[in-house]
Amino acid sequence: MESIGIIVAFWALAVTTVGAALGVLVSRNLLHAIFFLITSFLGMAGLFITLSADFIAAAQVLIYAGAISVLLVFAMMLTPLASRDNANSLYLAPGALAGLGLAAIVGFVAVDTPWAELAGSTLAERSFPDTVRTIGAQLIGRYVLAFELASVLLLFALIGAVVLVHDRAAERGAAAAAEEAGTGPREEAT
Amino acid sequence: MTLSVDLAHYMAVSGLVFGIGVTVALGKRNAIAVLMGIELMLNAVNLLLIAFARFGEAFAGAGEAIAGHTFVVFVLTVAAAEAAVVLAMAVLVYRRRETVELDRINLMRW
Amino acid sequence: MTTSSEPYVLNIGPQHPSTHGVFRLRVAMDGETIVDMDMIVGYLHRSMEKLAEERTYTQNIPFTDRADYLAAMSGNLGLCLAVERLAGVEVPERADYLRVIFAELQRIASHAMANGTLVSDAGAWQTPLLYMFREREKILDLFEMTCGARLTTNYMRIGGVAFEPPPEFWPALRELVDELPDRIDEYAELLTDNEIFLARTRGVGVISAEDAINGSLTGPALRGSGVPWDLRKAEPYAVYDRLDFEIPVGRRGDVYDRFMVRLEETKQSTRLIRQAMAEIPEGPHKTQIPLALRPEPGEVYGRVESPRGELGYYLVSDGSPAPYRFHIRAPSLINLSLLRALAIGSPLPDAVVTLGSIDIVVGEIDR
Amino acid sequence: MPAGPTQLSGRRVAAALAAALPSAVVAEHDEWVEVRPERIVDALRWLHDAPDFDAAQLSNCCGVDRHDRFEVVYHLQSLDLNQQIVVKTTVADHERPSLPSAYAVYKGALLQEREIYDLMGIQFAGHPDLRRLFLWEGFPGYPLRKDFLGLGDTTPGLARFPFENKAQPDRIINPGLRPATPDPASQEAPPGWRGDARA
Amino acid sequence: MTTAPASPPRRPEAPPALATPMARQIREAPTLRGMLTRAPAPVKVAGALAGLLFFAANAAIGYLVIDGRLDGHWYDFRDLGVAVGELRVWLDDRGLGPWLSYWVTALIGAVGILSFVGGVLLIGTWIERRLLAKFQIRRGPNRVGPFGLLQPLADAIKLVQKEVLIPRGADRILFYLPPVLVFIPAMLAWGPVPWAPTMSYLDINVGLVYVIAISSLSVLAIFIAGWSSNNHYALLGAMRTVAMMISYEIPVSISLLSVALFTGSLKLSAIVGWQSDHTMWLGLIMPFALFTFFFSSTAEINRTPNDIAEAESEIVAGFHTEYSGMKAGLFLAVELGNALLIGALAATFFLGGYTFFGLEQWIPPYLILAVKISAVYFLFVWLRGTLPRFRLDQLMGYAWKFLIPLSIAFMGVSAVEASILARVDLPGLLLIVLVVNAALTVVFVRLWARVVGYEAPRDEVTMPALTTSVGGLRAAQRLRGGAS
Repeated sequence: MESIGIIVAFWALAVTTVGAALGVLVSRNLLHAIFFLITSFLGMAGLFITLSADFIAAAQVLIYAGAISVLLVFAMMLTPLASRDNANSLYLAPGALAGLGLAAIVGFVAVDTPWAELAGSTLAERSFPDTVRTIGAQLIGRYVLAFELASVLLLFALIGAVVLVHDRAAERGAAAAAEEAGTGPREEAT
Repeated sequence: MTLSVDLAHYMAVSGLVFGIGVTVALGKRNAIAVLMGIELMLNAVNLLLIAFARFGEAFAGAGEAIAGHTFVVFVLTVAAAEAAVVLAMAVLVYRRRETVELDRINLMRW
Repeated sequence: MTTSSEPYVLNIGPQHPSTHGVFRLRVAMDGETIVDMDMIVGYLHRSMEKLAEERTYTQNIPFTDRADYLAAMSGNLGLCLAVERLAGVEVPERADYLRVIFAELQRIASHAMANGTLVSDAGAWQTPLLYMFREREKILDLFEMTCGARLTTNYMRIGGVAFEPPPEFWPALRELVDELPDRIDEYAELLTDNEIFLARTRGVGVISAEDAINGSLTGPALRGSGVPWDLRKAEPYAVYDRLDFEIPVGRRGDVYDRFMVRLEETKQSTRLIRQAMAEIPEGPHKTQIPLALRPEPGEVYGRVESPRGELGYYLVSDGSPAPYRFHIRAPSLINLSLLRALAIGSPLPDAVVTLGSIDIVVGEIDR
Repeated sequence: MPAGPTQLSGRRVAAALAAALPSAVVAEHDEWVEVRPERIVDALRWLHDAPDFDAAQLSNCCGVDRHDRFEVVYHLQSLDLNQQIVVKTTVADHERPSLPSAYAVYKGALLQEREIYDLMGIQFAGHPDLRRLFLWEGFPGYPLRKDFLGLGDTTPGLARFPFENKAQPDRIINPGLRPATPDPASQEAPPGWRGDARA
Repeated sequence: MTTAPASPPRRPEAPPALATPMARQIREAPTLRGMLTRAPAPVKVAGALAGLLFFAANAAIGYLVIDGRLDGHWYDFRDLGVAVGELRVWLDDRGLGPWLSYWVTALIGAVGILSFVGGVLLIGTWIERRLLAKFQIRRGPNRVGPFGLLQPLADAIKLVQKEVLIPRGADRILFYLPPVLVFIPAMLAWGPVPWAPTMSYLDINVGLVYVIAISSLSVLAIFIAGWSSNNHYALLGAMRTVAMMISYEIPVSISLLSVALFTGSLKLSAIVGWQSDHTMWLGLIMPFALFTFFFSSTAEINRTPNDIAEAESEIVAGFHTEYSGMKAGLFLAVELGNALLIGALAATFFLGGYTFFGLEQWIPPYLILAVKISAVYFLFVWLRGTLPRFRLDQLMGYAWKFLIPLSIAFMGVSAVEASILARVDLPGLLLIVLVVNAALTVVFVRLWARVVGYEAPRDEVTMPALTTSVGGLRAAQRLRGGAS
């Protein structure tokens, strides 16, 4: 769209997200990598906002930056003797090749496909729609089966995490994180 | 190019993040780093879903397009559950073998 | 919170809010629980026992102030009793009553300090401590009226006490004694039914009676674990045999019992002070002793019930004006004999509360 | 009479001890009973177990430097019978004094014997954790020994009241500390210290 | 017989020794009450007139607005949002492009929030210290400025000119970040809080989720602080904070979820509007949710009784042990700001926000909200001055075994009641729901306490036994037998 704000925001957020993701790749310290990852999550949430997906952005911040990153930190704390460096394995070169290939394919599709004819519209400036209600209605109505399956999956994840790490101390973190992740989809009940 | 942001830009960003995610997931030695790569890939997919939901309103009803958001919700759920289980497994493996490096975890008995 | 793989060493002290004084604990921790603990003292060591061998018995009285600087009167009293028994000095009756009054005042002040610091170790942000300081301040004002010093009251003398209290001392003491029981009930209702305080102190740092006796614990730490042992009744020293009071005895031996025993002992002390005020006779407050007191060669072990336990003085005289050997049996040090066994396996907050409930004074540990 | 009001007569204790443990009692006295150093633990254990002595608590334990020998004094307390027993023992060797530790009988001896070792240098054999208590490892000498300040072995306390004679005030010059006596039990952590246990 | 002399008895509080210069200074230090009472008469009259004028103007404007002769204009200072809206319209009319008006209004809102929070941070420490001093029969800061009002400023100056130490072996970059990072969530979360009907900076649809999400970010900054400062105390504090926040975000989310269930919206202004429409506080309808939110918030912002993350008697200062100078000052300021934020959120969600049963028509609603915030803040200070501290495992057990199950149960209850309220339209239904919820709260809590197996410790004998005979082990066994 022609409004400068969204464009500036998009470019800033895109650079932040991709740069932080690269930081995850190149940083030498695992903890630094985790914080780069969190930055990338937050930039991604900002991109969601530019796409007028407010609830998804909030859920992204809540679950990724709030829960999963803390889970990662916890896992790193629970493995104190493991190496804290972000070392590369032998598969770095093939992985980089595969990543570049995928990125190239997606980019090619993005550039090549005439979205203008298909979609016809670029970002039109308008206020946020009330997406929450719609998402909730869909979750309860049309995708209720998937919703139930997701809740069952969360339950299994909770139980599985607790059973796997059945240690008086470690149990706290994993179960907490699993339950924390569980609060995300519950928001749609509104 | 004109100063406008459309689907292609978002797709490009998502492709870049996905590629980096693939690289991290394949090229890192630490299980936690691998999980971080997987999370990056999931994020890229989320971005693509949201972008299509946003731009798809041109050729579909809003009720259809919002389905993208719903899918993202499911992706978030799955990601959270997966992270919990994977990290629990990482801690378990660490407790057995004092390491979380994947190419040292080479035998399947614990 | 970490897996049980790698204990790490935490240095608590010598500068730490909950080690009362310069007292260091090397604690090996596994997450929140304590795996091992080592006690490192001596930062305040002034080698009193060596210095005392070069000073006369009267000159040694100030050392007893500095040893247990929270219970200076009890320290003075212990040394004076020991020297009097060694040299056979007679003490006038009024001096005995004055000694009882001041020792019990000191006990109230010291117990107030101990309980207040214990509760603030449990996390109450200084409020109970300051409430208990209110009475302590008044008691210290009484000391200041009498002997000019608040903390290191060099008050007792061999053969009596140094000064006769001033006339305005008695009404002030009367007022204090009248208001003390209400204050103590105030603390009791502030803390004894507090769910959080109970949860923090119940069943924490339990010492069985057998361990307490065998570990040479004395004072509230011993009475808290159920052993009715109080030197004021076991071998009554000043005029304690003429005054009637009771020994509070805990039921479980946990931190809460030590706290309650101290709280109850303050009530008993008010009883004692009241009786002593009622029946204190007129008369001299001091007998004259030679400036250079030369006891017969011999040895004596005089002990009193200090607020922290059995405070003993083992004096060996060789006929010279200075003691040949001057040993202080410091309850604060000896009550720590079981600390390591208590701390191992308990979480860090419990260890902190347990240390606070044993009520150490580092000046007395190091001497 | 310097003896405490509840203190048992040393002669009675000595008689009982001699009856129970022959060749344990060296000398007896109105106030204390002196026990042979190598039998001290047996004597303490017997007094601890004997029902009519019931020395349940080691209320005080300290050492006295007698210039050529050390005396170690144990004040035992019976709480139930409310009586006090004083047991002494003499360590003849003044250079490397050693004594069996009473920790096996009384847990309360832990810190008191550490203090005696720190300040007087008496080695307590069998003590679980014999380290310097107040002073640091390798501190030169043992301060409570009479010859610590290099005063020679001829200063029984003060000769007279310090300021009786203004002409020659008594000043004690420290001629310097003797070199550090190597500590056989010189260690930073107590035995069984679990702090440095790397996985 | 005591030797009571002929001299008249004197109070022990004032022995001659207490007449020291310091004591006199403290006695003569100006206090707030003293200043107010000793003020000259014209000042009093002027102050009274000003207050009367203020309220009269409020009442007049409120009357005019309600009367309809005046729909909100810029001079309706009961709602500053109106003025900002007018300014925006005016700027748009000037045809300066949408940008200017957007940025101007955004800046006004941001500066407003920042100035409010900053000003309260300056005065808040003084208030807290004076209140604690009152609780602790002390006097508190009363030396700097009029009755110590400038004390926070002096502290800030002192902290600024202190040296900032970096411990050896610390991760320098990560060590510098946290004091700044903790500020960001603390400030962002103020966005959606509505101060008046149109006076809200960021009144988004998902305000509730936004608040939860933003508040879940501060844990990261705290963890960086603890991790990077290479100190066991700091690491312990960070671990405690992380574990506690993870555990206590769940009850907070669930309790706020029941709020959303009742009001049917995630928009904070809509939540406040629901409460003002029904002239009912949600805190009254769902007392357990209010309690859960409050208690969990104390855990999340490290206030007593849950300040185990910086328990000064165990781990010296927790995650900011190694921070010195203004960095530590920033941490303390953020702690205070979080307390205020929790006050604002609790007021908005549960205590009717800026409304007070129609009073908001007559006096500015933001004053009402400020009063509610300060009331909650006073509660925080009161707790800090009164209660001891929990232990970590006790706190965790409380969250997982007590708060979370009961919160879920009450969420179900409020879902049923919300559906009933949506279908049935009875005038007194809300009162019935209130009574039912109060009863249910008591019943559930008692039942669950029995299920969990909690017994009140005060049922046992706590007083020590009293005896007059000394003895040893046998006497102890005798006493124990007698006691039990």
